[in-house]
Amino acid sequence: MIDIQLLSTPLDVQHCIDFVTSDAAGAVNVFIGTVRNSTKGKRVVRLEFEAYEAMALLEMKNIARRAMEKFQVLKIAIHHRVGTLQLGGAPVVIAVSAPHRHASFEACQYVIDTLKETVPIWKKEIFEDGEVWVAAHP
Amino acid sequence: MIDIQLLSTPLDVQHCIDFVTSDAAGAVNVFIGTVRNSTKGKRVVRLEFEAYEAMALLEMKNIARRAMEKFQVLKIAIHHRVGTLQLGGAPVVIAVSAPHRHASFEACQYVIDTLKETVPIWKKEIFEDGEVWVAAHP
Amino acid sequence: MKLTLLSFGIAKDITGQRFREWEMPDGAKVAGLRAQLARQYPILNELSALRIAVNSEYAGEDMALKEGDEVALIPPVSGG
Amino acid sequence: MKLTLLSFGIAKDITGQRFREWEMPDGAKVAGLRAQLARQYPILNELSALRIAVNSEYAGEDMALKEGDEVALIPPVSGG
Repeated sequence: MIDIQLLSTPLDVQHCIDFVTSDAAGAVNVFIGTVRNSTKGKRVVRLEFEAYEAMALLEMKNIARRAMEKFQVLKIAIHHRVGTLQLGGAPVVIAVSAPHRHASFEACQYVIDTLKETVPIWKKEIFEDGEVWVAAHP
Repeated sequence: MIDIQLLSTPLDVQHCIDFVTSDAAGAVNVFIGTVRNSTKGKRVVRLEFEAYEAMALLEMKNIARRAMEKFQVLKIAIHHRVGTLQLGGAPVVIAVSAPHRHASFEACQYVIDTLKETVPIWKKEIFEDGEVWVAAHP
Repeated sequence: MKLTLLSFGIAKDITGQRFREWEMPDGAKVAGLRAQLARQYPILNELSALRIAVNSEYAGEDMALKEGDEVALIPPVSGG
Repeated sequence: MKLTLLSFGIAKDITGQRFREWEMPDGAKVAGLRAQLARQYPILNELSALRIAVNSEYAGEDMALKEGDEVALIPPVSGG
């Protein structure tokens, strides 16, 4: 079972945990991305996330399905923000339940690593003196 | 900064996340142990956890300190239950914040793996027809 | 044939629009679209990478385009 | 000398008490305590492992015990 959402409101970690919790699970691993106050020594004021929404939802579903095939896991929730985030806000929450703990860690790390490579979502970092689309240029 | 607790009341995941959250963090990894409904095919009714409390607290502090030395992490919370847990209850919650995600995963996995080897806490599984101290016998 | 061209992130800043119509000769492939875009927006070549998706799936250079396809310019993603 | 002996988990079931006083000759080491326990509670030898902690730290077999030490029997742990 998977729960994939793109949201313009603050993410609810407990909602993701509740979704994956199961009597058959012995382990839940949760990854929360958070907005850091600096990148390469520059102070970040806020972030803006833009998504190709239809494709981002499809890609996140594909990643969750592949994680279910590759690892012994039970349920996966992936919630991602769009719009403006302040410092300390959470762009992404991933929760994975599994009978055993190692699978929960491996699957959760697989999901975030793959999400960062393939899901069409873009982050713009806003500094006091400018802004930049992350990773756009070499 | 570390927050180590042994508690006889339900663990509060959000409390652990709030403790480790920091403007300098880009990632939080959370591990939640949960009570499975079966072990080796036998239905589990409930669990009972007993601790050598003074030493368990010391060992958990040592593990958190070593994790801070080994990995680039910012804050660690480890909360562990004692007493009786029903199905779906959480014996342990570990939260780790880090500037980058891989360190948060590695440190969180190190903490739970080491905790299961060295922290003097014992789990008794109660079945419909008996009970057993986990791992006591070969 | 007429395509729908979507641009995101820095690609939207370069093409100036998130959503537009795009005209191509019948039988064109993804590689042909890429060449056409590079001529019209040479600055796209300065990106670390530019993937192209057709109807919400990443597409190879040899994929044939057809009337009504939704084609998206995907600069390096940075979600998470 | 008098020690305090703590037993946990299955070790408590075997010794019958979580907390008791334990008498040993002066100068005894952890190995000597272990031998004494094995004679008094032979069933302890059936455990997968039995570690001994002295004053809340795991202790090696050669560690000398002293009056008032808190010695704990640590059967295989199973927290988490």
